[in-house]
Amino acid sequence: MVNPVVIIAITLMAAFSIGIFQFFGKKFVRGVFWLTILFDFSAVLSIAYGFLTGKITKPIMVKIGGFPPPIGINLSVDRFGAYLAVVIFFIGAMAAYHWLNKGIDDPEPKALVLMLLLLLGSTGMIFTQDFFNLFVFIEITSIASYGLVASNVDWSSLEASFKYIVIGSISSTFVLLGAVLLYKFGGSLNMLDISSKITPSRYGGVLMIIAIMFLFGLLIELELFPMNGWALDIYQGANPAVVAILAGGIVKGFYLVFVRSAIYLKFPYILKIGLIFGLTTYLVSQFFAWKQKDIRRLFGYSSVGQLGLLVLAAGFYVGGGLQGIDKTYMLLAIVFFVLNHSFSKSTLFFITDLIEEKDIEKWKGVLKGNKLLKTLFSTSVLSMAGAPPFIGFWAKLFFVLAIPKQYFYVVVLVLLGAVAEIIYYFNLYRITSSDSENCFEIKGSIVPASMNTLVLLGLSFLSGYYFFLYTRISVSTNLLIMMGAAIIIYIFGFSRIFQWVLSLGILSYALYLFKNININLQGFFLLFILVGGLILVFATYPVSKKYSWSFYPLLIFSVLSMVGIALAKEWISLFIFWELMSWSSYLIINQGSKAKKASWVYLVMSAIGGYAMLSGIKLLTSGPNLVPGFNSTAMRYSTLSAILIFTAFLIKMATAPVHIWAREAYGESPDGFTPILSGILSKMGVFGAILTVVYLLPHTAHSSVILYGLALFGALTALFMALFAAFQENVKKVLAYSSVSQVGYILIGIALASSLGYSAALYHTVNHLIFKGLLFVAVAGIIYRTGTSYLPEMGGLIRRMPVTFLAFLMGIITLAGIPPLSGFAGKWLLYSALLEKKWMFILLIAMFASIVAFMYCYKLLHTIFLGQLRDKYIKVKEVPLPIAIVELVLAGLTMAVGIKPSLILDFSDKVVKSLGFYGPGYAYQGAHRIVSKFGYWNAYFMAVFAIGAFIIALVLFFLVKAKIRKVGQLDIGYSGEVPDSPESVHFGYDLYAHMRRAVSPFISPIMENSYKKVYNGIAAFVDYARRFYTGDLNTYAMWVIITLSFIFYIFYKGVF
Amino acid sequence: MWYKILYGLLVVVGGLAYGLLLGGISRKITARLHGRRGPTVFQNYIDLIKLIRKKTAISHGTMFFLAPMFRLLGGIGVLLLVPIVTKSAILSNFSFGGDLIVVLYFMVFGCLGMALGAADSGHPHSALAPTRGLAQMAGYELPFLISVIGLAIAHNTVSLGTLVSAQQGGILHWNLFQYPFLSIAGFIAMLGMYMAYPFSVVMAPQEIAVGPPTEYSSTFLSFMFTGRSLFGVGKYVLFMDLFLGGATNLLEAFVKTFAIFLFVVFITGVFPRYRTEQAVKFFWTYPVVIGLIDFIRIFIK
Amino acid sequence: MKDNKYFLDDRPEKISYSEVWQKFFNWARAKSLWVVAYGTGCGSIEIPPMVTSRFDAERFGVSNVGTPRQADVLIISGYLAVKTLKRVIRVYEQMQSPKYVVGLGACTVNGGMYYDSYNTVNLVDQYVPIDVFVAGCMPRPEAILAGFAQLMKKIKEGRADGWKQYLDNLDKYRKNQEKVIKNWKIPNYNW
Amino acid sequence: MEQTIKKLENIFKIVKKEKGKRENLNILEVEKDSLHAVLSYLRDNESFKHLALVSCVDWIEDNKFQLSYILWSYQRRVNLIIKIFIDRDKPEFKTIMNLFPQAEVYEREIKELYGVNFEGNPTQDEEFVLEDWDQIPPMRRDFDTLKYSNEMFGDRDSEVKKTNIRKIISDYTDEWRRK
Amino acid sequence: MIFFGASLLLILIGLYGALVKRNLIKIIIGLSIMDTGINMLIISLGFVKGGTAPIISLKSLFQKNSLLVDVSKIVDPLPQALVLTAIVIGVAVTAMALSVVIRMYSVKKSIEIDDFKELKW
Repeated sequence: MVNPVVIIAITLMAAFSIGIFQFFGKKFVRGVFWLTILFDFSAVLSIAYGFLTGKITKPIMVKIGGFPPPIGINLSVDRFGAYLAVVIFFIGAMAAYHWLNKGIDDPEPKALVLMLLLLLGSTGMIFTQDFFNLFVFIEITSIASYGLVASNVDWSSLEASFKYIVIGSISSTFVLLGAVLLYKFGGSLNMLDISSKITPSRYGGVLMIIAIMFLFGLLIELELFPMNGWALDIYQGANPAVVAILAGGIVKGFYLVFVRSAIYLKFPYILKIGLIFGLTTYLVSQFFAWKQKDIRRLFGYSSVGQLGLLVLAAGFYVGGGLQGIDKTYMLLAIVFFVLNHSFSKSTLFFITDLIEEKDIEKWKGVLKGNKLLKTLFSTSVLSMAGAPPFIGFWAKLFFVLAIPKQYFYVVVLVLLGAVAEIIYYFNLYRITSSDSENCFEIKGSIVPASMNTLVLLGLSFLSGYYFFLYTRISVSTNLLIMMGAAIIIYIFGFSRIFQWVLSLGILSYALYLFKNININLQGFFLLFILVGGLILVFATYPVSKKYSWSFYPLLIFSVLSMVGIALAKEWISLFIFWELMSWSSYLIINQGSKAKKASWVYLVMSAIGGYAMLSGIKLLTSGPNLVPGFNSTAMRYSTLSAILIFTAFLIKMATAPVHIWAREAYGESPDGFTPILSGILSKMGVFGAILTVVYLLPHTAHSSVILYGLALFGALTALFMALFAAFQENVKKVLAYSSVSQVGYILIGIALASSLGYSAALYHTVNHLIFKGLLFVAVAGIIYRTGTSYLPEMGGLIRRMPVTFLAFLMGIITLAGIPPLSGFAGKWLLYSALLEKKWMFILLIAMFASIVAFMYCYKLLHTIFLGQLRDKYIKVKEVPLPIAIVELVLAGLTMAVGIKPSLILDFSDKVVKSLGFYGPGYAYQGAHRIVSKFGYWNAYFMAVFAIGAFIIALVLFFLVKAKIRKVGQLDIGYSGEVPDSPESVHFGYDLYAHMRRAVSPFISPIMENSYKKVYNGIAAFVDYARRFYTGDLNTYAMWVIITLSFIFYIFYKGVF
Repeated sequence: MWYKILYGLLVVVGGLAYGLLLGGISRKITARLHGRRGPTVFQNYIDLIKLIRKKTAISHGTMFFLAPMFRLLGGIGVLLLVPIVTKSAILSNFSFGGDLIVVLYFMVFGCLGMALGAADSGHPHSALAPTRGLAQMAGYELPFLISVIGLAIAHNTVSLGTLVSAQQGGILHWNLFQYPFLSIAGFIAMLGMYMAYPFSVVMAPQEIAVGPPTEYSSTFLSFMFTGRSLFGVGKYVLFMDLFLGGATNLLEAFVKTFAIFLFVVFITGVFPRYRTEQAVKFFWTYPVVIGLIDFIRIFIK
Repeated sequence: MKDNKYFLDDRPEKISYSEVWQKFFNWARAKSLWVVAYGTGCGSIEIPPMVTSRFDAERFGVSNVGTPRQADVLIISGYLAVKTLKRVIRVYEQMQSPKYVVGLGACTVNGGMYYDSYNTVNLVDQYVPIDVFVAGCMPRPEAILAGFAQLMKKIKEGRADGWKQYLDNLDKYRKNQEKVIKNWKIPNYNW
Repeated sequence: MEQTIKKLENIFKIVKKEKGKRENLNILEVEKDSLHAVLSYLRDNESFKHLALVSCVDWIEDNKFQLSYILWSYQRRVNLIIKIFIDRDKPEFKTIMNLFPQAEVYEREIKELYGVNFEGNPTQDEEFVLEDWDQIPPMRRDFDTLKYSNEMFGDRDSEVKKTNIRKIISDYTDEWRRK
Repeated sequence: MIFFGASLLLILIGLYGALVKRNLIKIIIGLSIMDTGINMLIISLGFVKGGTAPIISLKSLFQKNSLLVDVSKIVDPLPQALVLTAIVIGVAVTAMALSVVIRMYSVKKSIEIDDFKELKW
């Protein structure tokens, strides 16, 4: 352990002796510099290690000059100071390394001096216990940063520097004023001393003014909203290495000083400051960043927003009246926020320097080539945007959980800001991951960014560990281990077949682990996910070659997170895995070559859903119980919370008003993933919806109205999506709408909340997996062979792919619900359930929707398989073997279930009983005869009847048939003309043009357009409001004074 | 069970004879409406015999080959799943409790099969016709479903047998008089179901050749012909069961189905053709509004 | 058509013709004639009146179909250019046996008033077997009906076997056809 | 109309003026080199925006082909025929597609039936109405259709005596020309 | 009290200069004035009317009846120590600002704020 004074002294000495050392040459100077940094870092690390392991328990107090504290200046290193110093020195070292290896603008020794001074100043600022000394260190830091900011080759850094100087001077004026006035009126400069003399009752009058002045000086440095124009200019104009250390380290020092001063001064209105300035800063900068074109300024907005959030958190931590576990959560939230921001943001700034491109649009395709860079960038962006399992996610979660319930609006606003953050961050990600001809070369060393990311990853695991430790949520260790295994798959990126086999292995192992699970709701879905996942992942191999090496790890990750959802016992853990699923599926969808925009919409909708769920969960918490289980309800809020939680599930199911993401995301996602997206992932919405209806809705006041509304939504979804599907020209988009439409039926079943309804919903869930998995897998194979998903380009493939056609036909028959196969039983159950409740209008719409569905069923069969075969497909082969196997397995399943529905219904019965209903509302007779109140349905008889009648017809035909000649493809009665090419006689484009004339008002994308209008409206507004930052120094300074006056006004008059 | 199958075959044969005869009568009546003499009422029999005894036939592929069988299967299915004479062990066929939904879906079976076969022939007209048919189906099914669901809720059953027995006891107990508006909607929908004028845009002779079976010939065509006749009879019986109180003996069944048949023929004989979207719009406005009157009455009750 | 991926290239087999109820079936064939009218020339305008109220061919079981696949009778209505002949041959070959051809007007008999035209085929029965000629320029619908009556008579008696002759003497017909149609672009055997 | 013709006369050399059989029909013969200029003038300055037809006449006796360009003015409701003569042994002329794009089809027809080659017309060698024609162009008067018909399509042994109608017509026209 | 008021006045004048002036040099002058004001304020905080310097001189040690200086008459020495630091820092900031302005002038040949509004929005 090293005396903290030594750190400061040695750094100071080294800094000023560099001027002499430069005569020995550049290398020598660098050596001295690195030695100093190394020494400092190891020193603070040893102290921090001492705190971490518990060897040091009390803050280290150092007297200077032998005077005892109230009289002499002293330093105090506490836990957080030490940690922060480690972070600052680490990032400082990384920034210095980055800068020195940049190669083009080698910093002169002066810059190294300034760098050392900067680190020294900020360390001193953290350590000092004296208000005036604090001012001195602040000034050292500021002057060093003025110089460093000005040191960029770009002349605009001078402008930034000058703005910084002026605002910084004003700020330090206030700090100094506060400090000396404190001395005058408080009688001491020592923090502890003053703290002991101040009681909150003394506030009012002079002390209030002084405290406000002092804290206000620090607030300016913390870049809060109306007075942060200069900070954004620095982010934009200065050298990224300097910005990285400023944003990643120094500002955090100011933050610590601010929080500490507020505590010592016992300032009573710190929460109000947080709520007014912190929250405003957070929201405003998250929205202002939407239309930002300069990437560094965009990150600047993000940094400013994070600082606002931190100030808000500090407000809650210091003045929010938190006690016990809440306080611990908030502290952890703050620590995680700080760490997340420091490491992610500095990485991002390093990367901006490596690419050297400022305009966002020019970042197009940056990440295409470089695997490492892509990993670093994605990790940082994901962590910044709060994606699990990165540290930002846990910070946000702790934060939301810790906020007292009466501040629910804060939760809503913060989550709103988080959505806004996702919007612009992933707009950026969309641009960077899209295809482009641009060629980029990395200028500089990638080591600092990698080191940062490594630390970030380690911290992410640590923070996740802490989360589970503190919340006492139990998570299946097996599951986590298997998720870890996904990383191993990631490493095997060079061999696709290895990845495939490993993925299958993991899924089979999971199935083996959970083989004895109870068949209740969770167990049912668990088996559903694993069996379905295994079958569908089996089919992915041939098509996976088109996609990135991270396809399989993410696939396994998303499937396993679905398992996590099914295994969840509390709402919070459900939320965690829900987010994991959303993010990993987003990353997979994003791999589709045209899916960039689509996946962005999907992510934003998912985020809205996820955060709605989180705020709903927040409402469910009561008192000390911050992790509500499924059974816990806080009666007062339960209607709202049920609706909020339901929003998430509805969005995932893509029902009527929130369906806008579905078409593009399904249509453009990787072909191997679409079956899983449609067959399993959207069923997680079903799972959640059942949970909500069973556990939450019974406690609400208007449950029957809500349920009827849900059923209506479901029915309208089923109808309109079926109608939309008929007018799509892309096979996957047809199936996308079809999926959504089918999920609408399931929603009706859930909303019925009767045993028959649940049976129908569960049956249809499995059935939908069977036939939609079959259809999507077959389509994946077809696209793989033909290379197109555009329907008018296909046709006649029955001649080349008979097996696929057979399977596809069975899938379509099941989809349409035509008797002998398994589709009909689901329809029958659903209609019986509706009849039982006498929901006539829902029944009418649902049945009508199934009629409308025939339109797209025929369209799919015809345009893909029938009609004329094109010349270019004359040599097309049958789909690859894995896909063919999966097709046949699923086709066999639909046939088996069609004859014997009890294969599924046995399971769903158990689920319905475990949900607390007396029985399924129907009875069996001999495993294939279902009897309900209204009649019965004998699947076996129907199958025998249909097959028998078919055989009779066939026999009859062969008895009387004429001499049959199979003619050629183009040999059609064509008015005596000889068709010249298959294309000229193939009818495949816009099959329902005539229908469009009848239904055109209904099929215009009203919802999509209105969402787009809202988005564009907000974007245009924030784009205009951004002009608040005029770039004029006087205006910036003026806003500082105006804000000060505002603060004085509201606090003095007690308006707020 | 075996005797049921035997009688089932007999019903199919009888239904075919009746269906062909009705077709012939329809041609005769239409001719008379046009001021012509028209063919004999047995013309359809002759046509069928000729088609069966054609010497050659062509095939375009597997689906093309199987489609007539599906069509026939659909016809047989519909005919055998609706009870012709209720409470008769033989002539209630294979109907069972819950058959209404099954029949609704089985009706699609034959159409879908034919559509697939037509599409497989590779003739653009054949492919075009089913899209018109499906669009029109989306039109007429709405009023039809309104009437069917209305009746099912009103009588609390999805069994045709129960529906029929609920209408026994006098002519005023028929759904035609109990729920007149539902019946009107249902019968208008039936016109669309027959795909004859004014809703004949599917076949649309002289416009898209002869619609789906453009490429079909000889034996294949004879099967389609048979299936269509059976299908027609099945639908007449279905509507008889739904609205006209079913039948207690065979004679009554003949009379009632013939009455429905005459209704259809007299409408189709005099109207020109709707375009697809006109037909759809028509179905979605007048019959729906009419049907909803009774539907809401049942809903409130 | 040598390189043939769209069309069948097998020569159709000859059909042996023996039935148990020969007469009955011939009667049925005669009573149910489905006509595809190929409007080659001015005669096509005479066919619509044939099925309207005044003449009403349907009372004899004669009715129109829109596709050669289902048709029994092909009406060649009027003069036949070489270009049209190709189409007629194709339509004829796409019809299913038994099939009959009725030639309307003088032009089908010997070229009529276009006997010396450079593009009107003079003797249609060299190229497709014609069962009944209806003379006239143009024949009135009554005449056409009379022609149909003649055709029915022939069918009933089993004498309308043009389709069989066509199959039996396919080479001869083909030779005649290829003489006129110099560049034989239509598929060889396509019914 | 007279004014127009006068104006034309001032600018171009009019070989011959004729009055048509109708009131609103005028026929002008111009030199073949000035045809494009004449047509362009008429189109742009005299409202003859519409090219109704391009036709050809075989004057076998004079060893000439006559090309007639029939124009129509929507405003004045008059027809104007501009005709030129080209050498029958060397049946070549320039296309007027640059003035009237629709002339493409007319010229294609003339090429097929008379064998006049229009330089600059990209589609003139495609088949127009005849398929696989291997004789001399059939509308040339030196083409004997009866002979061709007899050779090609044969003849039924019948009582009808075939006469060469073409011969009769040409005799008649000769007589008419002589008058 | 006069010192107090005067120093506050100086701070406000300096602030006014920094807020309103469009010339970079004038802004720096404003900042300097502000510094001076604060320095005066610091001094004035320790001022005691009629007090003496907080120096215990050697001579006073030998005087019998006043071994120690009258403590209530001593001016507070701490603000004086502070002000020295503050002055140094103020000078450093001014120097830094001026050097930046020199560089800015060499780039754009102007020291008007209106020419330095590139970074915005």
